[in-house]
Amino acid sequence: MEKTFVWKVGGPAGFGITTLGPVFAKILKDCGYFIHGYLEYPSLIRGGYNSYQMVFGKTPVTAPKKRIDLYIALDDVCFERETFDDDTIVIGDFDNLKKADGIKGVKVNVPLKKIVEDLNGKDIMRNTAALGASVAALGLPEDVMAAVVAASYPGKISKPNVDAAQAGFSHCKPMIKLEKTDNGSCKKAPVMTGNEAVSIGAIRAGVTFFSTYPMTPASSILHYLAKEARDYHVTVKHAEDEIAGILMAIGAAHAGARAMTGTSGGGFALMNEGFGLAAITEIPIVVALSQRPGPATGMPTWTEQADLQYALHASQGEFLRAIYSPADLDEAYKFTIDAFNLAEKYQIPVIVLLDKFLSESHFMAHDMDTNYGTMDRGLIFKGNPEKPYEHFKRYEETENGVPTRSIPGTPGGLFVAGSNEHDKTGFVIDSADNRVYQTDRRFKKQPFVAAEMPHPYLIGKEDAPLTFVCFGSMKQVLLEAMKYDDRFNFIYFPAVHPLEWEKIADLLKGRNLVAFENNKTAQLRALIAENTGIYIQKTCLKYDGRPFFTEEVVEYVGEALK
Amino acid sequence: MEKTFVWKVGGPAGFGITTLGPVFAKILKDCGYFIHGYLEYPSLIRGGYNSYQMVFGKTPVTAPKKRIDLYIALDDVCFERETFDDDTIVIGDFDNLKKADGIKGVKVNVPLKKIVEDLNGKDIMRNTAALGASVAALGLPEDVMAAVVAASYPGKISKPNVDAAQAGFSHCKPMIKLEKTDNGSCKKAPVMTGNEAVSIGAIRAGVTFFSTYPMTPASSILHYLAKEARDYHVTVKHAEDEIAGILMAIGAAHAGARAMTGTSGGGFALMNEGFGLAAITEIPIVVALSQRPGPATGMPTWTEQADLQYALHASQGEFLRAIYSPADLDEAYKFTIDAFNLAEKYQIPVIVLLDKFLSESHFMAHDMDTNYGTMDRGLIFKGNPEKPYEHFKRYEETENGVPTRSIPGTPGGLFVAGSNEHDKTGFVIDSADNRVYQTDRRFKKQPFVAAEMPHPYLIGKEDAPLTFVCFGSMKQVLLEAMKYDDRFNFIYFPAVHPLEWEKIADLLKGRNLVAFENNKTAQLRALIAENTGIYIQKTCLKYDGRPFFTEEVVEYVGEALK
Amino acid sequence: MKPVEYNTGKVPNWCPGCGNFAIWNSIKKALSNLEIEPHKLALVSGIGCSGKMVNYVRSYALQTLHGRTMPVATGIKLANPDMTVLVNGGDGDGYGMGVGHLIHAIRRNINVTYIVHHNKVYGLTTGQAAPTSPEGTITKSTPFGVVDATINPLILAMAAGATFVARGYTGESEHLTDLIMQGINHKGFALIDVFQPCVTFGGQYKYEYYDQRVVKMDKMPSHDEAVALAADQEKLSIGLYSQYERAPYEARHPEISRTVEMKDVSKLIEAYI
Amino acid sequence: MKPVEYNTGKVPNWCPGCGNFAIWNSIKKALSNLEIEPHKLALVSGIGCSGKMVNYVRSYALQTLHGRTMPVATGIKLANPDMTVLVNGGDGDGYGMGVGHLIHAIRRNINVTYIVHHNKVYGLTTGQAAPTSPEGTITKSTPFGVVDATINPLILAMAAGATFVARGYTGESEHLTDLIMQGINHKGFALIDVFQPCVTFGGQYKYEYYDQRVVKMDKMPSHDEAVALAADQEKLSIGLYSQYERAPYEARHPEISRTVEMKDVSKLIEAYI
Ligand SMILES: Cc1ncc(C[n+]2csc(CCOP(=O)(O)OP(=O)(O)O)c2C)c(N)n1
Ligand SMILES: Cc1ncc(C[n+]2csc(CCOP(=O)(O)OP(=O)(O)O)c2C)c(N)n1
Ligand code: SF4
Ligand code: SF4
Ligand SMILES: [Mg+2]
Ligand SMILES: [Mg+2]
Repeated sequence: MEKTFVWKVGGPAGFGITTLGPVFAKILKDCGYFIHGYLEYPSLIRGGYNSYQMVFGKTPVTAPKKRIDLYIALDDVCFERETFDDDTIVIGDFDNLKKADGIKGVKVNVPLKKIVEDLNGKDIMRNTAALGASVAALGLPEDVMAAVVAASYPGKISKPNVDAAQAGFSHCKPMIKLEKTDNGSCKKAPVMTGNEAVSIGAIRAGVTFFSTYPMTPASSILHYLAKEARDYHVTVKHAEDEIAGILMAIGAAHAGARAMTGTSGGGFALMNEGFGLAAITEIPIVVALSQRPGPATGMPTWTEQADLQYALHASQGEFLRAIYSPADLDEAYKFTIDAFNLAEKYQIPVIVLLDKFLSESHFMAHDMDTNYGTMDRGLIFKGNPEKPYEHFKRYEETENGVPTRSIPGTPGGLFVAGSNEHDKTGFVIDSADNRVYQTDRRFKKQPFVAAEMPHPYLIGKEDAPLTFVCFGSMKQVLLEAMKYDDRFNFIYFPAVHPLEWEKIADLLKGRNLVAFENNKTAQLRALIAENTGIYIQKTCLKYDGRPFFTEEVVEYVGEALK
Repeated sequence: MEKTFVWKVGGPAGFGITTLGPVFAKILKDCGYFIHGYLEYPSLIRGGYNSYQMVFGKTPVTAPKKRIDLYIALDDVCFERETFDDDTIVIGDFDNLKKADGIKGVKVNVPLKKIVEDLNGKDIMRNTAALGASVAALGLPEDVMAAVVAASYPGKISKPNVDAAQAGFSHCKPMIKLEKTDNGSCKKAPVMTGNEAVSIGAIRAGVTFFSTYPMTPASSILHYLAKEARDYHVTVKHAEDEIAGILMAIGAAHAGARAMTGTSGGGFALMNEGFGLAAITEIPIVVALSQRPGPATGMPTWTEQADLQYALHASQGEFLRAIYSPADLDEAYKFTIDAFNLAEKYQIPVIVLLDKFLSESHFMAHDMDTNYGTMDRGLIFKGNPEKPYEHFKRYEETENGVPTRSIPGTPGGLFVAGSNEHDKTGFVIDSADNRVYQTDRRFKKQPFVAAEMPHPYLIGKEDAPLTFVCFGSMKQVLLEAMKYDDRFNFIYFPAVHPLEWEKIADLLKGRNLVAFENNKTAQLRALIAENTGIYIQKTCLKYDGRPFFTEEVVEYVGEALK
Repeated sequence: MKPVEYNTGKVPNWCPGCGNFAIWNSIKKALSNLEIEPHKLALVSGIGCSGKMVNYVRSYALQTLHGRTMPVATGIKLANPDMTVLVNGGDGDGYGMGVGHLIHAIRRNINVTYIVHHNKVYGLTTGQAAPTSPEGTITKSTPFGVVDATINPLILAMAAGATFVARGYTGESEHLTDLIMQGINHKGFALIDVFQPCVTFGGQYKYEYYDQRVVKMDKMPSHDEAVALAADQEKLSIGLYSQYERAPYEARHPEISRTVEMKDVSKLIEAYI
Repeated sequence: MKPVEYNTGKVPNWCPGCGNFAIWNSIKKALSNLEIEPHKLALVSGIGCSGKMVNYVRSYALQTLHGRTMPVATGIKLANPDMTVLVNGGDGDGYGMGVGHLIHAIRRNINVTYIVHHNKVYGLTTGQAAPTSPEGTITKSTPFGVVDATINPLILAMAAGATFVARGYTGESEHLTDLIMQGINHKGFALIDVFQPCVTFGGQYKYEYYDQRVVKMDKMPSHDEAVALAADQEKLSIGLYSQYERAPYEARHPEISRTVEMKDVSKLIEAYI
């Protein structure tokens, strides 16, 4: 069992907790460690309690832990929220902290306030000073830290932050002997959030239109694409609501754009009707749907995997959609690229299902191939300049149920993109025959799409006595846990719909299955039962707004195999 | 096998097709026949092709048929849309019809145009004249007809219509010998649509607030309640959209009203977010959801049962809802009453799932007991006048997971109805413990609700070689078909969620099951598999916008048991 | 192209005498006069009798959802500014469910022409009250009379800053044709509210009603006059109420590109290394 | 009851210096002055920093969804007209997503007081553009500057026929208290747009900005003056812009009843026999 190390910083919102994560990540990376950064914060701007946990080690780390090795307490609120072991190192400005009496752990007093005052710096710089102290405590090199901090803060605030970090560093001695590492691959591995990977995937895929309304934990996709809009030619609109968000994207896709939207459950609710419009008009769109705990506003800044069934069934009537459920950066990036091709090739709405844990945590990417993917826009009518004003059978099957698209502006490709049931040219019609033709045609795509989706597969030893079944980000948690107890394996669903269920049934059979989901009602289990008749009896579920922590999995396995 | 008779009238919208149905129904009823009236119309106001089919017989009739015994052709469009048998009686003004050549059937020429002209009547009265002729052809008594027509048209238009009917009557001889009946119970049985039964149920249950936005096929609930608003003290609002429709109802319910909304799929899509708000705030509401074919606008005036899974999973996050799926008037009426009590007793949103076939067809009620139901508003805080300004633990369990409601205005019952996850008083909180407490508490209601839902049951001979499984209005179709071939039985789901699935599994086991649904993807089958692991292999599905016709069922059974 | 050549071959199924026929004809004439080729025309509609227009005008048509024309039209225009975007919708659609989108479309000055079929009722769903139905109007959804104040779309649009606000009448079809042409030529958002008698459910608001009250304005009024004229319920002035210049939406999006291609993301990824 | 007694015991988690504190205090003072008992007060909010108000004012509170305060408030008031209904929401919430509901609430003249926290930004979601953000404003969602025209809520509300339109400023808290009292006393819909500096994301729109520009009106201006004053971006006039009488919504619904009981439906059924 390999040792991973847990560093954590906590304090009120506004204390610069969130920004510290990526800086420390870079230091660790440059020192050759693998990292995973997990952030907790409430839905408020100042105050409350934010925390950032960094797990790192000599091999890939992918999930948060409960136990903390080193903790930075920036405020008294920390002691209300956290508990420590006897040997947790607790760095804090204990002269200025009032509630630290009686806490467990090894206190390391660093005069953060004074350091910053001495530097004539802003209060917030206490975070960098504390970071410096923690770097020293971990015995990591000061020069790497200084270089990273210098590069992380732009312009005028660069130097003061370096000074603060170094002052912090000088106040602490090495207290932990980390295993040395010289893994150069870490240095070269990007560290980012799932949303950043999705955004970069979208740009790679040539997205030209993105419209939505901000909603945690999906907002950062909007922010990212908005920022890159001019350099990468993406028209990015912050619309008046999510209804408009998806409908602008549909209008744009109709007119030839590669279009996408992204939201969380509440926004998706508002998008439902438009989602069905995309389906019946066969206008391809990609929807990034990042889950957070509901119902309604729920817990806006926390995580859950409770919108699987909603994604599967949203919008009235019956139609084909595809749903990817990536677990990590590489998949978030690649599946987003694939989603665009799939949407256009089959002319269906495609969901990339995320959750706050994947969307906003920091992970390391190991396979974000910049060359990944080739453009496939599917069947597109070339036009008939001889008869430019003719109608076109936009809704007649060409192959596999898929018709040929005609992009507005194309001579001779006129049609009606009708939200009513329509004939082959798109004109409204109520006849029974046509209804059956069009419905069957639209569903005929299903097995072809299923064949293109990433297939569920087994991870771990084939003959383990316990098999978890999971989708999405929970793969990361199980991978981490497996380092500590490999008496389980798991079946991972990188996509949830449509799938080749006959094959999946074989994969599931004869195992001691446990539905492992970050929700209460075991929604993947329901999907599996619905499609295979295999009803998984055991569950390991968590629905308190947090992802599973590694220890919880290990504990479950221990209990189960006792 | 008992003979039922099929009368049908067709013509363009605006020819008074729809109004003829209830008039003819009343004549039949008064003559002692059981009736069922089925209407088809496109989404337009004038023109196109509307038809109304009346099936009647000496025992209850509940579903439409393909084969027509007597047809009234009001326009040439009829011959494009209908086909007849050699012995179908076709009544028409053949001197003024141009496309009737070569049609099959026994033509009966009735000079409708002339009759109306002679009476100086309006064109539309040709419908009543034709009705009169058909009544004569069926050998039904003129006096009953005259009395019913007289009573059906108010004031000034009463007499001219009676004249037209009688003139039509005089132009036709009895051509069919109907079996005599003297069933007095028919005379006393109300004939109405499913929506009317739901509306009356809502009034019976004491609904005080109804808000929505019109959408076929749910609009007539709005119209009905609006009309009765003053007599029965229902505040009825046609809101600006369905979002406002459900939210006004939620606001009203919060403030103490018995509140309801009603819509079809597209409107329900817009209501999704509000639906979740009702769930997390535990504000009780009833939603009548009448299905029509989707996706998007789909086929607005046709029928389908394709929103079952949507109703089950709508809105982000996980929460308990209850869904009734009535099949007939009696159930539509009673389940609506029950829905209000259930919603208030358990403080959950409750759906009454309908479809166009049930919502807009005419059926006969046999058990609409005016005394049905007693008021149960569940746990309501009585108030604490001593400490009127105190907060109240609105979200603390009292029993079975259910907390005690406190109606605004009640002294000492202050709380926050929060769309965020909240503590016992309703204040926003993100803690893991509280989240688990509240989620578990809300779900704890589930088995208690399940125990109150009407349970699926078997209809027909216990040992039939074929067992259909259906929900909602399809029960009516199977009941009708059973008259012609009783080699099948069926399991009917009067409600779909939550249910006591262990018991249902036993009901299903060891039968030759066929999922019988008015949709393409067999959504009830999925629900059953998900909850029991029993995957029904065979399906009998229809998704062309029409309900099953009796003959189609008989044919399926014949084939299946060959 | 002659107006008749813009027919799709589908016969409109509006009620005989419905004002929508006149709008249809005016649209076709305007297109013909402006020589807009059908494949350069993006026709967008809502749901309602009005929304059926998509079936009857030769074009690239898109029938959206009830109340949702504006965002779809915005997406089309931003994705391909070369298309002429013409929107048809009902007064229920646009001023009821859709009024929020309308306000935002106006704020954006999206370069589309929006014809609202103002018939004071929901036609297609058989006659419920619209936001344009005067107080007291008895309909299926308001059997005791409308109690909400009537919306005044022109005043609202002007207040929201619309760069082109006009009113037409189906009884004045040449005038209407002209308005539509002006709307299409306008660089920015053009709202054309058209009195369109619903002969079936429109109650008293038939041709006779309007014929007695409608007057053509001979020139564009000042802002204050425009508001007063728009408020007048007896003299119903038709014509252009307000127009001014402001860069259309697409001109404020230099990032718009019609080339869809795989992009090199190496720099973006590198930024995280 | 003293203002402080309206506290719930929860400490507001707004940023130190946030304008919301002043609104909170003014609300409590207004309630205290008007002697509104907490259990007779229905507090409704949207989602946003503004929407957190429900946690801090002793009342029957309901926190709705983002953008959806108006229909919920309508339902509450119609179901129990005895409640005083006070709504808090953000400018994103109310003028962006919710602007359609706002227009319809105005048409209805629902008898609620609506305080919009006008901070020119989305506070809670960390600073995207609001419809009140001036053109050119650089935010996370508009890194190249806002290109949509800024909404003018006062002008829009007056155009839509609002019976009470006012503007307040958190830097003038007594004045604001007074406006809120007037709003509550007004029989009908009262819109109070309040300049509320967001000290964290509000850019230049901080107290200094407003302090330099805000002036109190000494009397209610004429309609034309009101529009001109509302349009002025330099002199920011606070006070009552417009008020007139019109029956509040609940008064136009004689069917309202607070008795929930089983009804005798025999007549209704008989009609179908
Ligand atoms: C979300 C949604 N709600 C309701 C409907 C039903 N519906 C279709 S058209 C319409 C009203 C039409 O009125 P208007 O917009 O004025 O158009 P008109 O028919 O008068 O031209 C309604 C309520 C719908 N299609 N979608
Ligand atoms: C349907 C939906 N979309 C998005 C969000 C996320 N969200 C919550 S508050 C908010 C904006 C808040 O801005 P504003 O209304 O101006 O309130 P402020 O925080 O500035 O007071 C957003 C986008 C949501 N809760 N619901
Ligand atoms: S119902 Fe009215 S608007 Fe619709 S087609 Fe008929 S006349 Fe025209
Ligand atoms: S973010 Fe702005 S509006 Fe929100 S609490 Fe902070 S200062 Fe106030
Ligand atoms: Mg209309
Ligand atoms: Mg704001």
